[in-house]
Amino acid sequence: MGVAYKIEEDQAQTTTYREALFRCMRGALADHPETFILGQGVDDHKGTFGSTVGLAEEFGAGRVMDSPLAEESMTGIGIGAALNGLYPIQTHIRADFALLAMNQIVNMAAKYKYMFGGRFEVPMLIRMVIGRSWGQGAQHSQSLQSLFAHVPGLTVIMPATSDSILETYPWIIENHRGPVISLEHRLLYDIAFRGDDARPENSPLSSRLLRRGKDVTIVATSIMVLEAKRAAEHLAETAGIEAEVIDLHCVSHPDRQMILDSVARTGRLIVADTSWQAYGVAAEISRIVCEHDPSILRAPIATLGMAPAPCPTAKTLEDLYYPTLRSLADTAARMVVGEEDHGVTLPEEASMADVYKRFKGPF
Amino acid sequence: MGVAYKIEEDQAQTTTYREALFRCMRGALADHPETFILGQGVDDHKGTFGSTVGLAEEFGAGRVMDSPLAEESMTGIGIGAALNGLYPIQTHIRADFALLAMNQIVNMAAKYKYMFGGRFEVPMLIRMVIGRSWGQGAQHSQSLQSLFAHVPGLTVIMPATSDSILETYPWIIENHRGPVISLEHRLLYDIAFRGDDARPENSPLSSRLLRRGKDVTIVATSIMVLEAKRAAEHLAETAGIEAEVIDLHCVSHPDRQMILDSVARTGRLIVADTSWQAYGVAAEISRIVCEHDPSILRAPIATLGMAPAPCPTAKTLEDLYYPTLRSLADTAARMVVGEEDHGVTLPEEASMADVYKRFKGPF
Amino acid sequence: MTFANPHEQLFYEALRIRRAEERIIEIYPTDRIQSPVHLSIGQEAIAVGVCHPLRIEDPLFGSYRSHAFFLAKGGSMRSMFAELYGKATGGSGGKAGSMHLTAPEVGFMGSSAVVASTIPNAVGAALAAQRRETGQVVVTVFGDGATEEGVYHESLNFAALHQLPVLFLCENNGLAVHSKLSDRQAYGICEHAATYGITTQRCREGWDFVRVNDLVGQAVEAIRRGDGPRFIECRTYRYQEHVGIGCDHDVGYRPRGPLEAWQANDPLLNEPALVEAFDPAIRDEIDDAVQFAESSPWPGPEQLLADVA
Amino acid sequence: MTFANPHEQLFYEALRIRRAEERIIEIYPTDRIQSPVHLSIGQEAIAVGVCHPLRIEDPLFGSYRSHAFFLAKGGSMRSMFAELYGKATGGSGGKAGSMHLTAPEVGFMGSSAVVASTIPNAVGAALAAQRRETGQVVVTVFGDGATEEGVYHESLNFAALHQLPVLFLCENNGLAVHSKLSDRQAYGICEHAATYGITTQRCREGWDFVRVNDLVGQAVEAIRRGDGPRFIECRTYRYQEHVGIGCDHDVGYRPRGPLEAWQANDPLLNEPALVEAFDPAIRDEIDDAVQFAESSPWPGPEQLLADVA
Ligand SMILES: Cc1ncc(C[n+]2csc(CCOP(=O)(O)OP(=O)(O)O)c2C)c(N)n1
Ligand SMILES: Cc1ncc(C[n+]2csc(CCOP(=O)(O)OP(=O)(O)O)c2C)c(N)n1
Ligand SMILES: [Mg+2]
Ligand SMILES: [Mg+2]
Repeated sequence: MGVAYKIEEDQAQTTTYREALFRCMRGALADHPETFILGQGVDDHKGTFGSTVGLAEEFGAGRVMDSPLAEESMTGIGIGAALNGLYPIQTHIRADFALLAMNQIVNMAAKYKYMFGGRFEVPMLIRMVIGRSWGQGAQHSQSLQSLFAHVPGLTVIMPATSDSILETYPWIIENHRGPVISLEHRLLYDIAFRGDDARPENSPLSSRLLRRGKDVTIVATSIMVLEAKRAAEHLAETAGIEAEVIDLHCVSHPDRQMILDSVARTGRLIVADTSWQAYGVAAEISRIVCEHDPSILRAPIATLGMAPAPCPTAKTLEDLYYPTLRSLADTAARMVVGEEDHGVTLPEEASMADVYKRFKGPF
Repeated sequence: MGVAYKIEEDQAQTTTYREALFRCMRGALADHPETFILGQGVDDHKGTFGSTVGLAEEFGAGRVMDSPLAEESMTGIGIGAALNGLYPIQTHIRADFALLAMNQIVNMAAKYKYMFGGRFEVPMLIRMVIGRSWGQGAQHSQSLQSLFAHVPGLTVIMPATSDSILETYPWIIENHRGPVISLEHRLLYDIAFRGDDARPENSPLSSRLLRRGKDVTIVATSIMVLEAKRAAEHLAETAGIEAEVIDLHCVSHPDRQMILDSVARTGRLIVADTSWQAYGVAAEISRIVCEHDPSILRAPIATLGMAPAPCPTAKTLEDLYYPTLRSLADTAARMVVGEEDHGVTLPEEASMADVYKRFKGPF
Repeated sequence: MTFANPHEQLFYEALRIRRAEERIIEIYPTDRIQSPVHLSIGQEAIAVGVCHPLRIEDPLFGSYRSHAFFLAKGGSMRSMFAELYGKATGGSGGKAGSMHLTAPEVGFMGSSAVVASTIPNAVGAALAAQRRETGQVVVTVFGDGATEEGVYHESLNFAALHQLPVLFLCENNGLAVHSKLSDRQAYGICEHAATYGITTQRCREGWDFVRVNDLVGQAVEAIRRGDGPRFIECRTYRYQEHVGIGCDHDVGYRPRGPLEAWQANDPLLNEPALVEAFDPAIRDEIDDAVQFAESSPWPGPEQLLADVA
Repeated sequence: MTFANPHEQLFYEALRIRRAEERIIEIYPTDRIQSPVHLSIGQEAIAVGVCHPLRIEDPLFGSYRSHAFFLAKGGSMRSMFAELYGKATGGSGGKAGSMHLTAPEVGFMGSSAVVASTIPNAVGAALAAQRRETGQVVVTVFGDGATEEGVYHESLNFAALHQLPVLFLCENNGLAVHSKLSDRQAYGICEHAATYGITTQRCREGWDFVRVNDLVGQAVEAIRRGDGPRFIECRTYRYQEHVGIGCDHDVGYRPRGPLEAWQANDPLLNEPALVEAFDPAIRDEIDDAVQFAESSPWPGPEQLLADVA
């Protein structure tokens, strides 16, 4: 069987993240009879933000199953179904709710293969949506990749573009025999991508070098990849600063060599992540560099992530809570110029801020 | 009210970790009528490995409550009780079981104060025991500090000695108005401590500089603090290598300045932790150094933790799975001498290995 | 405001809630309320019927759908609108929004956006009430969907085991988002709860605030006497969409018939004289609250990291 | 081995389990089994009564207390002892120990040291069986304590909702570690399970493998016919301490009376002729298995990072 869906050859054509998800969900059901989707509301008219809409009608309620409100058992049921020949695709409309399933994810899914000496496999895909903006608040906004990536046995990805999804999901479903957790960003759903990013050479479960640059390396995750690309373009145009941009993508299994090579070239590192920084992605990237050779860093690294607090709902606070295109560009300029007062014109927030502003729910 | 229990003035006297825990539990009940202990088997004849034994008889079933097997609700009940005037002390005989309570810990306890603009406080202590050795296996051996320390709103400690407990627990119960998670190490319970470590100057919720040394800094957690001290003494005696040892203790709020000052002096850093390394303590310490000034590192850092796998039960594999006194001393010697072939005599495993060997359960 | 009888008083309270939510609907398109809202329009009678028999110091825990209970328990209209606007004068200083209303000064303890997650908190508060002999009755309000979560089972068991002073109040609107109850539950809510040894009662006339008030009043009295936990399931009907301000009887997941049947019983739609009598005062209160919210300051940057640990 | 009747066959199976665990008790002080063991001595009749009516391909999920079910389902004695010894020839290559026995070749799927955590896995396997029309009946075995966990409620609901081919088998020994059932549960296990619309049966004579076998046989047949899930609660009695090899009727949490009453009914203690007839063959099998375990190699270092993801 070939990969179910390929990126459109026509580069001019664009695909939204939502469309990419939908095509992968549909492709999984069409091409792999053992797959089924299990999640709250996957069969309703909104269809998990459009990513499963109409699929219950097309493939039947047995393939696209609404679930009770019961995250722990749904995950456990997914595991059991995987052990007996099915391939479950599970959905959490907010990653926050997956905290109710931590026992099944960490104690069971992550360990079933190893604990029994390789006698079982638990192939499954767990989709979790990261909420942001417009008053999501403390319990609808968490970006929990670090909790999962800490645990051996789990593969954790954060698709940043439609391409990432189209390359990775069908590949996982066809080739990967363990549990994969994918953190999708709610604010990416409406964004259309041109699909001209470099494709990973081997397994899509690794990192992606998206832009070459000699001055600073930006390692980013999820929606921060977009900000990093925009910041890099802005800095190149306005100040001749060339940032190298790496989409970490597989946060549990980053491409260490790609990161180290890049930092060795640029000497400067910024990590831009969607979560808190303590014990987070910036920490892990720092470890990779420090264990290898900290002398490749010509300056302290800079890190961007959520403020160290639960997420507040007031717009004024939410705006301070998240890193932005502007703070990222500012950080990079400061680092490369070497002064607080770097003189580089900062971008207006326009583009992405517009995206965030347009987001008004529903969840 | 003063601190309920002080460290014995008589330095010759020793106190086991278990005794320290017991004294703190008893002290909490005796001195603070609002406290109560809630956990599985806290009132039985084994009394949570001896730390609560006899307390139900002394203080009554209402103060020392056995709980059903229901981790999520027990945590939620603790939170609710805290909101209405009690101080709950909760126990998990294995940290692994706390994964069932992640929603209440992360979505509720950690956020209740901030989410409601400071109008509530959730003072509570959640004790979790880390299992190790003698076939505990994949689900009775996890050391989950990083999962909790990633989340703002939680204070996470890992007492490494009897002193740590005696200094910290009464202080927390008396002074700290938020949720604290304490990871106790099962293999420390039987170890007697002399109680001559330096005491933290202000709040006990910080790190401890346990040993001065000019050659290498070892930042350690929990039982690895003991290994670090033993390794340091061995290296000093046999090779004149002087290691500085920092007990990280409060992994959610480490003393950054203490770590940075130490590494600035020694130029070399080893992090020895009880868990997996990805997104773990070594990662977080690396971030602290990298964000401040990576040039204080004269060599790549070395990190010790569990192998990146679930924990196997076979003794031969378990021995490889965990870092040891020997691997720690070896790492330090290699780093300071600067060669693989460092010529330093390594310690026999005798002392701690004996402790581990003597451990035969029960859980 | 004085009332001729309990019916009028409860009517007033319910109307006050409906008008407040209708005002939210009006304001929403301006994007000044940047917060997902779960409206209780159609369900107000339960909130007022439940809260009326309670004392101020009786703690009540709610969910993301809590405007009604917040107001019925005595939360201030100004506090609520300011919180919806994300202003510093909101009940949670603008950090909470619609899904996390609170008013501890009147015993409205907290509301969580994670389904079922405040149920054990209420049980814990009841444990504290019992231990500290405060005389409080604690109330936990949750939807039919919440009963599917494991923590619900654990919470019923613990409350029954220790005979805690807690009232479990299930607002059964037959839906969880767009999913029908029969597609989610194999058990009968009351039959199931009764197996924990908890006295359960079902109220099919969830529009009838007086009936809810009477049922709850008796239950609360029993609980306060020390009879242990009680369980009440109220059937009700949500008029608007699950989240947001729209109607959604046209999108295919539910028919209009039951809506019309429910509305035919809804006192707020069928007693125009009372509506006319009460509307002016209510409008004034809401105008004032909106004005207050509009003119209140945003929380300052110093709030970002305040009150974390 | 041929048997005169089902009683003899089941007796043999049960005795085989008891002798195996008694051998564990003998070996334990030598520290060659470095693994926490939860013995089923006293409870064997359930395992053999449950497994006998099952087909090899019927998946069964157990807990940390699974020696009995592992053997009854057809797991190999050698595989078990080698696993207890942590040897490469163990069922899980020495990575699992006593708490995580498995034998997928005979449908013994997995066993978890986290209470109740395999219950939803069994329900999921039943979902797969239904969807794939494999004709399998899935069995989940759990203790009385496991029914207190939230996931149990969720699992019963889902299985009943979708009428899945799964047998819920509760081994009720009245204890969770040292805690009495009445200190933990406000509900009756069968009454509670019945509210999910699941046909439940209680077996008070958990020592009687023939009775268990008959009950389970009927239930399995019904399930295989497509009648949906079934629930059986078997009363039973644990002779040894919760974990470890000792007896603990002297430490104060439980009286000796019920032990003696149970033992008076225990066929393995009351039919010396059968014991005498069967012991030699059983001893040979166990000797062989222990010898196998002793002489098997340890897993090599390459196993440390094998089979992680
Ligand atoms: C643990 C969890 N799972 C899923 C959701 C998403 N969600 C929000 S409301 C809701 C439906 C709840 O239904 P019910 O309890 O009946 O309350 P209602 O909205 O009908 O008042 C769901 C599934 C959530 N917030 N929390
Ligand atoms: C989730 C979880 N909580 C607590 C424990 C500790 N524990 C191990 S066995 C046990 C008792 C289980 O009782 P029951 O389900 O009746 O089974 P039994 O041991 O009696 O066979 C407990 C509390 C655990 N292993 N997992
Ligand atoms: Mg509902
Ligand atoms: Mg039991």
